Amino acid sequence: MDSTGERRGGVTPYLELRAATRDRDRSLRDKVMSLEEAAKLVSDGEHVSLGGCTASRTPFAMIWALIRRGVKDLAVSRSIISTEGDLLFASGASRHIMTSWFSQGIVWGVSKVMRAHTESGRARFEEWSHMAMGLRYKAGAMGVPFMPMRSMLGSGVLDRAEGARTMECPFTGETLLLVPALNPDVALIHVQRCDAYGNAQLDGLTFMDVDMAMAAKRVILTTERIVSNEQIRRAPDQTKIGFFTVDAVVEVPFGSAPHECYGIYEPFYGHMDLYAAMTAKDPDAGAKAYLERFYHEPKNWAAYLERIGMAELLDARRRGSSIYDD
Amino acid sequence: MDSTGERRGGVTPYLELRAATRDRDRSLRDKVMSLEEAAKLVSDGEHVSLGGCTASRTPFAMIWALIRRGVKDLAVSRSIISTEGDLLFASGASRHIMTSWFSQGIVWGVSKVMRAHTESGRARFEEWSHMAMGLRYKAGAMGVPFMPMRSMLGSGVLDRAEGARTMECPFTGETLLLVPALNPDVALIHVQRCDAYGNAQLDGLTFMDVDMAMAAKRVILTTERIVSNEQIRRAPDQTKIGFFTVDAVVEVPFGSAPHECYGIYEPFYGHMDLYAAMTAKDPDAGAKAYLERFYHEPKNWAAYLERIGMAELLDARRRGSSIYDD
Amino acid sequence: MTTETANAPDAAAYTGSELLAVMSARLLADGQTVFAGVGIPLLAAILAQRTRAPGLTILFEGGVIGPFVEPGKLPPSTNEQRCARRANMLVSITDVLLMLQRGYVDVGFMGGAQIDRYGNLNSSFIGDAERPKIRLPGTGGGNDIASLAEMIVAMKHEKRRFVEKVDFITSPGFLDGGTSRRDAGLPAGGMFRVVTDLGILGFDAETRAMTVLALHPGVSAETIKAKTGFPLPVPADVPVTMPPTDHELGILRELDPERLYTA
Amino acid sequence: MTTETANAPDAAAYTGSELLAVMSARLLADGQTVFAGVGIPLLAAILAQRTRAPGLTILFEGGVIGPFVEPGKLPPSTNEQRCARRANMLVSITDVLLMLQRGYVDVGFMGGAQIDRYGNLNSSFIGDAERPKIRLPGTGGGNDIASLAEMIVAMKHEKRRFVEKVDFITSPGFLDGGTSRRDAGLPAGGMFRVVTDLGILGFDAETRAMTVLALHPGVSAETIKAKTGFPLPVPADVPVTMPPTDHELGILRELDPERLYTA
Repeated sequence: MDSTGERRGGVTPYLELRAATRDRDRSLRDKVMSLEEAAKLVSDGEHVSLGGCTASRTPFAMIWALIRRGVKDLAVSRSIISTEGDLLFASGASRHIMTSWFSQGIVWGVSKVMRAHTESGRARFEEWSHMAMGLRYKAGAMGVPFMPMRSMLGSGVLDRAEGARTMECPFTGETLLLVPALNPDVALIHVQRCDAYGNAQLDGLTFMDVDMAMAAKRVILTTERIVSNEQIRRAPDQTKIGFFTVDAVVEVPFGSAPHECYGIYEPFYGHMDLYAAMTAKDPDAGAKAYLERFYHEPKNWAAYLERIGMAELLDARRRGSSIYDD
Repeated sequence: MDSTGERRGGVTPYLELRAATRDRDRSLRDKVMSLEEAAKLVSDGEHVSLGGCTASRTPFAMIWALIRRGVKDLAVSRSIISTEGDLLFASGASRHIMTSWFSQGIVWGVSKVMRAHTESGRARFEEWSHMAMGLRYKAGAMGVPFMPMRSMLGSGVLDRAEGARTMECPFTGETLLLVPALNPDVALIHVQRCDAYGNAQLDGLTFMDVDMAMAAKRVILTTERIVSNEQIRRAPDQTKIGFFTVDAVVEVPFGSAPHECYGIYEPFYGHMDLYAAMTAKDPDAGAKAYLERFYHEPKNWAAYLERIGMAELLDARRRGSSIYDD
Repeated sequence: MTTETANAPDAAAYTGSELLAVMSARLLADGQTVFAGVGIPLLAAILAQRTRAPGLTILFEGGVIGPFVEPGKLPPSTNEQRCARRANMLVSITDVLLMLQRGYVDVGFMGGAQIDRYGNLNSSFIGDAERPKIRLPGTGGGNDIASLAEMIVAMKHEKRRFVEKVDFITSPGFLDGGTSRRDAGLPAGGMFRVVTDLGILGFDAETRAMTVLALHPGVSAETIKAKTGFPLPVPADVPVTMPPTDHELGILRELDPERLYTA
Repeated sequence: MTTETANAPDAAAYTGSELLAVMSARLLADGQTVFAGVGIPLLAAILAQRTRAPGLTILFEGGVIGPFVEPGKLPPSTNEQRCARRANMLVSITDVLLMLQRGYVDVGFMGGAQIDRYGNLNSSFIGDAERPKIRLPGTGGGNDIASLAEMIVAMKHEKRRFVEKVDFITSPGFLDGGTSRRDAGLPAGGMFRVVTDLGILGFDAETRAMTVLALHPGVSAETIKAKTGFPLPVPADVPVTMPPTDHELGILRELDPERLYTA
């Protein structure tokens, strides 16, 4: 966020927000492009928010493309950030992540890469409560400068949260917290299916993605598959992200590997163990080696998946679809 | 609303709201009962909110049962209220309706019954903007005393809206409107299907029902059919109203007749024309005759539907299911 | 509804409502997002979509984004399934109204019962608010749309409807003119056009008072002034609109064969 | 994870984590709604559901209401599909957290890294916030849960974890004790129980300082005091808990055969 934004708790003034929306081409048009083309829509220094949560529907293919492109100094936000946070730090794509929780996952212990970067002051992990993250996106989605809420009060998290303000409720006299709206420059969201226009239908857990898409100034969708607009129109009540918010649609099967995509594949646990092992002893060298092997050497997304391995992919796929077996 | 409530713009203080929720049995339990039993859960003078909008998923069966029971002095709220508002006034069940729009529908002109009651001062039609109604329920659903918004400012609607307050935004200096939370005593919502516990899956248009169920202190669901909990659990992402908010489940096929229930039946246009004709000349006498003929004389809901007529029902059913024909 | 065709230049060729629908449809541009009320706005939006603006996205207050309304199956309001047919997306009412607030809507489009020189609309009361002579149905989404989007209003041109000052501001136009709308906390949107069966009206960029931009064929400056309850400037060289074409009328009549909204 | 069974009275029979899971499961009552974190809280909640509280409703932060987690298929966090299996309802993260705020949750149930005498929890920093010795993963939903619900915390009982004052208040307990929590704007919820591998702890109704409510079999008052970094009152007649039964342990081991969370 720019310095003007910081003074207002990061809130984009209303007319500026409206102007940014007005100037977009929001019509029903084909937005299909390649991962590499979509990666060009993100500029150094922008605020990029990531859909999904922890090890679910992480927009890994898009992050992969951005890191390969060498994008720099992104401010990144997500509800809960996992390995992708490590890799954004380690690659230099970001030195500032705003989230409620940052680690690979409880099973793998506290992230060594996150620790190495934050404890040395090389990068910033800005911590908000999980609900605060959600309500900041919600305020952004609604076009209001803040949301009132009732947690974070009294805590150290509030002391360190830039821009949150307490207020005496004019109706009840109660103490409330006002958290400032987040309107990311770009939201990266991975979905099970969408049409060429960007109408996305999500299955299962939606996390903060629906609000995030409405809040963002641009949205890049990666999708397991592109379906026809006719298919979307047969069940419009299943559309969770509307085409009008979307600027790019990229078809990337297994686009959130090694994380899961609800109903299609579960996390690639073997690969996640491998990452944890590679970064356990020397986080910097380990992350560098990991990026080299999985991000820079493969020449495309299929080659990346190949490195992870076919057996893992098939196993993740089998476990993923099992949610519909009952 | 009681007088204490009015002083705060109707906002229930937080600890009072929490106590009301805490004291409910929110466990997964069978809540199936008859229309008549459910009608006993509503007391004179309570604030009752109605799900659906205009001629869609109006909880007519429940309103029918309440009017037959002779309930009095309800404060009623709905996003947009149609014929059921007329009948609530005409039957004496309510003398105070809070909504954004009140008439049978644009095709039938301005409601004569509404006019007769409001112009004579016999009843009150409290007008809020449509978004304000939605955000008042949303604030109630979220457990906060208000929502900030950007419409109604400068208008006569604001001048007459009790409890809404303007505020200078502490982040941006912009003028905002704060609308007070609505937490209805009871929400009456008609759905396509739910299980015996009250897990409801809505098809198509959801209106303000999801927020309304969360905002209300009690919820009475009427449903076209009761399905198994197993069926609900096979598609939990389709559940829009959770069992924990629900206090009663009543299976009432065609429970929103003569209005529509998305995907099942369209409005019973012939009957709606009949109502308009009956109330066109002498609204008081016409509404009284209508209530007698369709509300008091039929001995049960099937008899009510019988009076409307089988041909109309079949036609409405055919038109209703046609949304899935494409 | 009674048929009112007196104002139409050629009463035999089309009704006043058809004229309204055609003239307002022409104001919509391809690629825009329009938030349309039921009745004339809905018909006009679909007409625009089928003629000059195939990429027009229509929103309905019921929570509908980008539907195809089937000819002959017009909905009784914007809240029934006929509005939702083959839509791209269905959301809650609150969420579709929030799209206005978030700035996703280019044009708000609705009818009006009473309007004043600053484009303020009244659909709440005729007479006194406490004891009205006529209680009208109220704002619905009108206030939200008029507060948050550029507005097109389609209405019959009658002196009792075009008044010096509305009895009640249900939906804000430019309030007292000048900067008063912005000063009240409404920095975005505002009245863009009023389409009547007599002409097309706009608003002065400074004073925000209503002016005539065009007259329909056969309508004189005297007629439109006489049917307006406040001083209405008509430029000497005021353009004349092109009458509805058979193609446009044909589409309208296919859409509304029972003349629910175009009688 | 390393196996830490030193504190358990009978190391051969069960691990410290199993003891925690069993003891905290027993605090949950039938018909309650519990917001459970991953790990021990998740296991304990399922154990309760399969023993004394079949009607327990479990919520997960990922947006899950009332699921059945399959034995042997424990999720890596509360945000994967394993959490969602056969749920009654899935909602957004924000909405499930708002259920806490709306008052729909009876008990919040999570683990803790560091706690102080007033039940404040730290999972953000060890050392200084600006240049921490150890940066921990942070609050997640912990702050929201602890701010808005009655809390059960399950954690290992070590002196370095039970400190006089936490380095940072990630999730509020009773802050500085007395009425300070309410005064800060948190009128609802608060610490209810802390379950450790040594005993069950509660909080004084007035001072809000931690006290011992029960000790696990074989644990002495001296041991628990020695392992606590602040003065901890132990009543003379402190009760002793019933050790985990074979039935309880059997269920836990069926749920977590790979000992992901119960090693």
